[in-house]
Amino acid sequence: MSTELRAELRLSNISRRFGGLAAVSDVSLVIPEGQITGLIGPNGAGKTTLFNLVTGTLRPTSGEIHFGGARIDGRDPGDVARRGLVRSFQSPMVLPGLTVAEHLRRAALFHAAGCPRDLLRRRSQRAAEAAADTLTEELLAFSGLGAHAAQEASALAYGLQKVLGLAMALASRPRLLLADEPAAGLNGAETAHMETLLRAIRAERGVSLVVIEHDLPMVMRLCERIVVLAQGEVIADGPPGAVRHDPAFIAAYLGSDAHAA
Amino acid sequence: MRLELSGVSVRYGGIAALSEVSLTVRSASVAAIIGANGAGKSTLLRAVMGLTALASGRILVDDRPVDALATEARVGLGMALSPEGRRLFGEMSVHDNLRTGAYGRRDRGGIGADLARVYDLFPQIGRRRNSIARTLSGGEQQMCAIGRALMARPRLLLLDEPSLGLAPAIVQDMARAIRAIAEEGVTVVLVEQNSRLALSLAGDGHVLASGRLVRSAPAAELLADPELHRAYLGDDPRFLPAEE
Amino acid sequence: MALPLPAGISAALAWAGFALLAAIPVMAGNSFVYHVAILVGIEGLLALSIHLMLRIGQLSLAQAGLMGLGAYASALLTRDLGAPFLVGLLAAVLVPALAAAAVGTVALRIRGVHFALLTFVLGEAIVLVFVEFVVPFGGNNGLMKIPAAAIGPFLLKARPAYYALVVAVLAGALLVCQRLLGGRSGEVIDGLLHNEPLVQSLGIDVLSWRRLIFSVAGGIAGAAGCLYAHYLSYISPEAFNVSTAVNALTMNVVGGVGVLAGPILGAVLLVPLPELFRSAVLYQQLLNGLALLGLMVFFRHGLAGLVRRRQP
Amino acid sequence: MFQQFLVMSMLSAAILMLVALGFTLIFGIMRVVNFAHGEFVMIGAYGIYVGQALLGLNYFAVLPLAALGAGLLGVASERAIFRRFGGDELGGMIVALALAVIIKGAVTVIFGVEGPPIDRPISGAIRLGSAVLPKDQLFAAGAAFLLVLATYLLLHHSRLGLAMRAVAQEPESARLQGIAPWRIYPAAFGIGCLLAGFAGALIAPLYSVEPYMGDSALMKAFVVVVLGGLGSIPGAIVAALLLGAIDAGISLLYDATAAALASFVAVILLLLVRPAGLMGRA
Amino acid sequence: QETLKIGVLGTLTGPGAPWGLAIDGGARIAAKEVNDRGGLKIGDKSYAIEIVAYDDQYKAANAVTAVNRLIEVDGVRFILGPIASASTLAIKPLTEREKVLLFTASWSSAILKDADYVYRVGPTTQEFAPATVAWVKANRPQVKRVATISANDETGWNSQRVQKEAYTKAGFEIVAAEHFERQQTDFRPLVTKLLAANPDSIELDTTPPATSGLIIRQAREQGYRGIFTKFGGFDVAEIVRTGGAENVEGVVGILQADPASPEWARLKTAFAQFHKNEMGDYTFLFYDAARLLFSALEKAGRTDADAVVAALAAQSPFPGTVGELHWGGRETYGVAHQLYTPLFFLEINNGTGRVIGKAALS
Ligand SMILES: Nc1ncnc2c1ncn2[C@@H]1O[C@H](COP(=O)(O)OP(=O)(O)OP(=O)(O)O)[C@@H](O)[C@H]1O
Ligand SMILES: Nc1ncnc2c1ncn2[C@@H]1O[C@H](COP(=O)(O)OP(=O)(O)OP(=O)(O)O)[C@@H](O)[C@H]1O
Ligand SMILES: [Mg+2]
Ligand SMILES: [Mg+2]
Repeated sequence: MSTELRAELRLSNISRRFGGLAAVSDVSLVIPEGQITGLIGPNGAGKTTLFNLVTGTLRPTSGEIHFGGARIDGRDPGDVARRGLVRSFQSPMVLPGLTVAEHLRRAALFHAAGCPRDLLRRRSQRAAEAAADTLTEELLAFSGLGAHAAQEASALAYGLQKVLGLAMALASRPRLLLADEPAAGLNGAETAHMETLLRAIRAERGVSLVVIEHDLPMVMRLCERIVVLAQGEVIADGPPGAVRHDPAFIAAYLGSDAHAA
Repeated sequence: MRLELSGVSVRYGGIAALSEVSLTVRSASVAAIIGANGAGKSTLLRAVMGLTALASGRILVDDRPVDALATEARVGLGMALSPEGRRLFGEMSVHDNLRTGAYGRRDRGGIGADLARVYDLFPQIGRRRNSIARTLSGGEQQMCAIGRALMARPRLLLLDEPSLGLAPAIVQDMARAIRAIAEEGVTVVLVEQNSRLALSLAGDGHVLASGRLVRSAPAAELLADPELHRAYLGDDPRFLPAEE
Repeated sequence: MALPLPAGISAALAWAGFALLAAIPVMAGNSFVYHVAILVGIEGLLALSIHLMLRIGQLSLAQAGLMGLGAYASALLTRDLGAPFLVGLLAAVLVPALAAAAVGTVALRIRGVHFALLTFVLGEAIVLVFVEFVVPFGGNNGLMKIPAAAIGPFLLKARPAYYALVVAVLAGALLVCQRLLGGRSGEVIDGLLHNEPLVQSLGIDVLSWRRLIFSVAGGIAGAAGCLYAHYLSYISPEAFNVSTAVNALTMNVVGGVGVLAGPILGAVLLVPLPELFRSAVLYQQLLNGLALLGLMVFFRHGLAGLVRRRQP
Repeated sequence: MFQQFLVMSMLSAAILMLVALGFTLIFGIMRVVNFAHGEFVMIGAYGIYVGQALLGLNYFAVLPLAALGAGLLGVASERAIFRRFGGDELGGMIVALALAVIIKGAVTVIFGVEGPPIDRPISGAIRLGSAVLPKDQLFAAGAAFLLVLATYLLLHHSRLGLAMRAVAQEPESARLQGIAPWRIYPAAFGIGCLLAGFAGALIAPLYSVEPYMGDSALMKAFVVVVLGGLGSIPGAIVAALLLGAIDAGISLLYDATAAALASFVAVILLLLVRPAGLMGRA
Repeated sequence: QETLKIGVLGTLTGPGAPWGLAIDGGARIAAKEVNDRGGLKIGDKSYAIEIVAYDDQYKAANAVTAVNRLIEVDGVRFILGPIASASTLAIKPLTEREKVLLFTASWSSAILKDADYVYRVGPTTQEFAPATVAWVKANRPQVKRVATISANDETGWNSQRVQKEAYTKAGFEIVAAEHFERQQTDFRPLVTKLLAANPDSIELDTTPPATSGLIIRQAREQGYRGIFTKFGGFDVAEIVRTGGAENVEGVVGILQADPASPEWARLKTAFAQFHKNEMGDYTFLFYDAARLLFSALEKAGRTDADAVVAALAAQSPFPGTVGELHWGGRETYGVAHQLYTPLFFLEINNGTGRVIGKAALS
């Protein structure tokens, strides 16, 4: 198998219905390795649903999803994550009572504890723990959370919790990272930091990214390619420069006001 | 409705979330409260509604101290909060969520008209009025939460990050709605990360940093102060340039 | 309601309760005290199996039914097929563990109160199977003449000997739980309890882990069933109905939820409690209820909660 | 023959619904698994005895009073006990269990272990084709249906109902809408117990009144609630009818144990497919 | 004077409580009589009798704990009760090993198997079925088709089998045989099924009295006009309470004594000193069992188990309260530990029971 395929995500005719509502309909996409792809669209367009489908949290009503050449739809979310397809959450998620460093260490270790039987290989477990410690240090430095390493994560400011969410996702050694509104609720400075971090994730850690975001300027700056979803369908797909002037995008996303303005 | 905080402090355990904050929001005006993450903005709104106890200080509404009143009773006075994190009634329909917003009202006709107004403002949730709130998308939930606060027909409306997770077009709609509400004589307190948006809507702006009030000034003045942005907020060019 | 009690203290407390249980009858030397202590041990095991499930946030009311599976498995093997006691014990652990693993594959996808309800019905259904299928379970009559426990040439018929067996099994179960709840697996289990979507997104196969816990809990319940069967030498279905599981849950809550010591302390307290009121025949029920209510109201976080409160 | 007990099972399903409804209401709003629910049924039934035998009142006059008694006791126990266990489902459950034991114990101490005699206000039967419908059973079923309907209207078409559902889901948000949880909880608990009391008072002349009658009432209601979906009134209605039919059908073909086993298996299978029950929400 | 503790073990709370209180009441009445006349003379010592009563809550494990406490803590060597079969079966290994004498009324046939120290103080279907079926044949000639209904438990299955055998042997046709669950209150499906078989008589067997009343009423409501017999545990007041006087008119059952007799009135007064509930006929069984035990103790002159066993065997026939009692059952159970007592046939008329016949069992 060719190396380009390793982290390629391929959606073929994916649909998901909730009762009468088609949240995602007939989406076919190929996300090649090495890119930062933006996923945008109006509220309720089906963006988060698409993430849920890809990570196994939801099952598609129809269609197939392949990652790295293997079919992954219908698989357990833990399994999908161990294959290198990891997400961050729209609202920050933390474990009570644990410090930032502990969160990262656990995330690193969970990677090798997917199934209980994984723990039976004692030898490799030692190695895993050592590797986890190294990775934790590395990620603390990389994400800029070093100063907060010993702080309890639940008491962290919102912006830092979002950073921690991305760092945890990185600790489970993803090949493709799905980030759901990483900059929502962040102020200008924090948004800028987040943008830098996302770039570094791709550049320094070689992880491809799909980013859902309503902060258009950031998306336009960050992404090489933008996919626009509206009412569950892909209505535009291309480099930012092209999408920005796509009438379908302007109508669906910016609304009639955009024309007026 | 006039809101006044004098020397308000709030502590979470040992941590001071608000220290000695004093500010006044004039009746029928829009006030923006801005500040970095963790500055204490949400805490301030919660304190005003009585959801968080004060360590010291007083809160007055139309010159009447409300500290002794329970949250429910403050709602009865005409105060409403659209809280951080939406806090919808997840298992209830969108329609019933909005109806709970009007729990304190008895004017059936008025409630009906206001429901129509909310659906008109956010057609997205109008289409899904019989859906269970939990199944809405992030942005749709945000619309529902704002709509619910509007349904109370409050005289003092507190909004905690209303633009969070909304697509730009909806943000514009919402901004227009806030302006319209203020013109009807409702006092609005707006907490926003998106400080440009907030200041563009507000008469006065108040800047919080680490639980302290560092600056109160007319919004236009704050908007024009680049130093302020660098020191407390960071630059925030959030919209597409209009000419594009 | 998990208590922020350090794991070390929690385990120490559990072993202290265990030591108390182990020591009292030996000191009292009274045969009745041995009897009650044996029951404490057996019901403590059942409580422990419920505790384990609570640690992943799943209340299982089927544990008494699983205990019944263990009891019937061991009783039938030793009585009708002449298997030695240890084989019976092994089967009593394996049968419910495997049953739990099988059922768990589907059932454990269900979360929260729905799981509690499902296991409630499941527990009742297991008991009804014992009632309905007279061959081999004996129907409502139950099974009589279950052979006494024996290990090799040693017959454990005398109370102290049987008690030693119960203590040994309980110690084993405690060790298993401690191992499981500590270290790496403990971290996973903790994550499952507090933020499942998060640990799942980090690569944990949630279902496998839940299944492991459910199986181990089932095995522990089964061991309790085996000890029960060979102690009384008679079993009947109603001993394993959901009210038995609810009793064991009560032990957890009274002892303290979220700490290993909880179920043990709860059993040590609640199993002998009715003896206080046994003589007040007509009022015993009322007094038992009031005592339980009093315990709940005054020890809001269970007995283990007392230790926590003393710490600053 | 089949017709006969299909009709019959529907009539008993009505009572079952009423018990299940109170139970599901209390759980839905308070998150309390009310193990004492059956005891409130029993209190309603004993209320009939007290009213008839000790106060010399007419059955139809005692009926609402007995139910009210159970309801008020519900309000009192919410204030005295359950309030302390808000947000602690396990604690609330165990406390309810303790309350059940206490009520049973107290009733035994006061009234003795044997049930009291109840005068039957209605006698006779109506023939409907091949089916025979006793009038007392018809009255009880009719009253139960009306109560179920009234509760449904209360919950879904009244301000109180809206407030109850809101408090159940997000107490803090409810306060932000001006709803005081501390007034809603006792109301909810009281209404749940009132319904239980009604059920008890309605079945008192049909079946026998005993201190332990609550146990099987609770067990059945529980299965109905599980099958129908926690907190769902339509679910409870459909499930009660369905279980009644399964029960009647299998009892006819095999026996009562097989019927119970079959209904349990049906519930398990359904739950595996739809964890939230027939009409509940996951 | 020393104290001799006699244990009572029965279901004293919960649905089976009336049975347990019958044991307790009977034992206490007999004990009080002995104490009032100056105590029990065993050898050269005189003993005051003390009754120690514990509840088994109808659960086997509880019975075992209670028996343990009776034996270990209270030093009891003689126990009256229990009635629940599961309880008796669960405690039997222990009482046999400890040589503690058990006077039970459990119906399970396994109770007396291989039992050196267990006695059954009342007749079961096994003992009285020939007599009751013969009575039906002689007094209700219109009955040809019989339906039976019993609880789905050890007692129910066992006694139904015996009833069916006895009826069939006497030339009746068994047209339906059903079981119900103990907690059941709605018997309409069951009744419909029974009526479909078109029986002349419905045998209620060991169905608890309150349940019997419900079944009778529900059957009458569905138009059943035939006969009801209830051979096994009868309680007129309970049946009338739950069945309604008009529905239970004519129901025939068996009792251990005649409710209209002076003996009944005497025991009833005595029973009321101890318990609030209405006395049932089982009180006679345990009252006589206690008297039998006391008498055997005096005869033996020792409290040693084997001596008392021998003395008990010698007490046959024994003058019971309403007639002669004697031991039997060696052919069926292997030991002669089954007590045969006189049997009274009652018919319910206008809400009260009236004796219409008597049988001596052998
Ligand atoms: N479990 C569900 N049941 C029913 N409808 C659902 C469910 N989940 C999502 N939906 C609906 O599907 C549509 C797509 O939702 P989704 O969350 O994917 O939107 P989104 O693009 O992420 O929007 P936002 O930008 O507001 O977060 C919405 O209309 C939503 O209400
Ligand atoms: N329940 C709590 N317990 C402890 N600390 C808290 C709690 N809630 C808030 N804090 C802390 O109080 C401070 C102020 O929090 P607050 O939520 O008011 O900030 P904010 O300005 O609204 O920030 P954001 O923009 O992230 O919403 C923060 O440091 C936060 O960590
Ligand atoms: Mg989304
Ligand atoms: Mg905030």
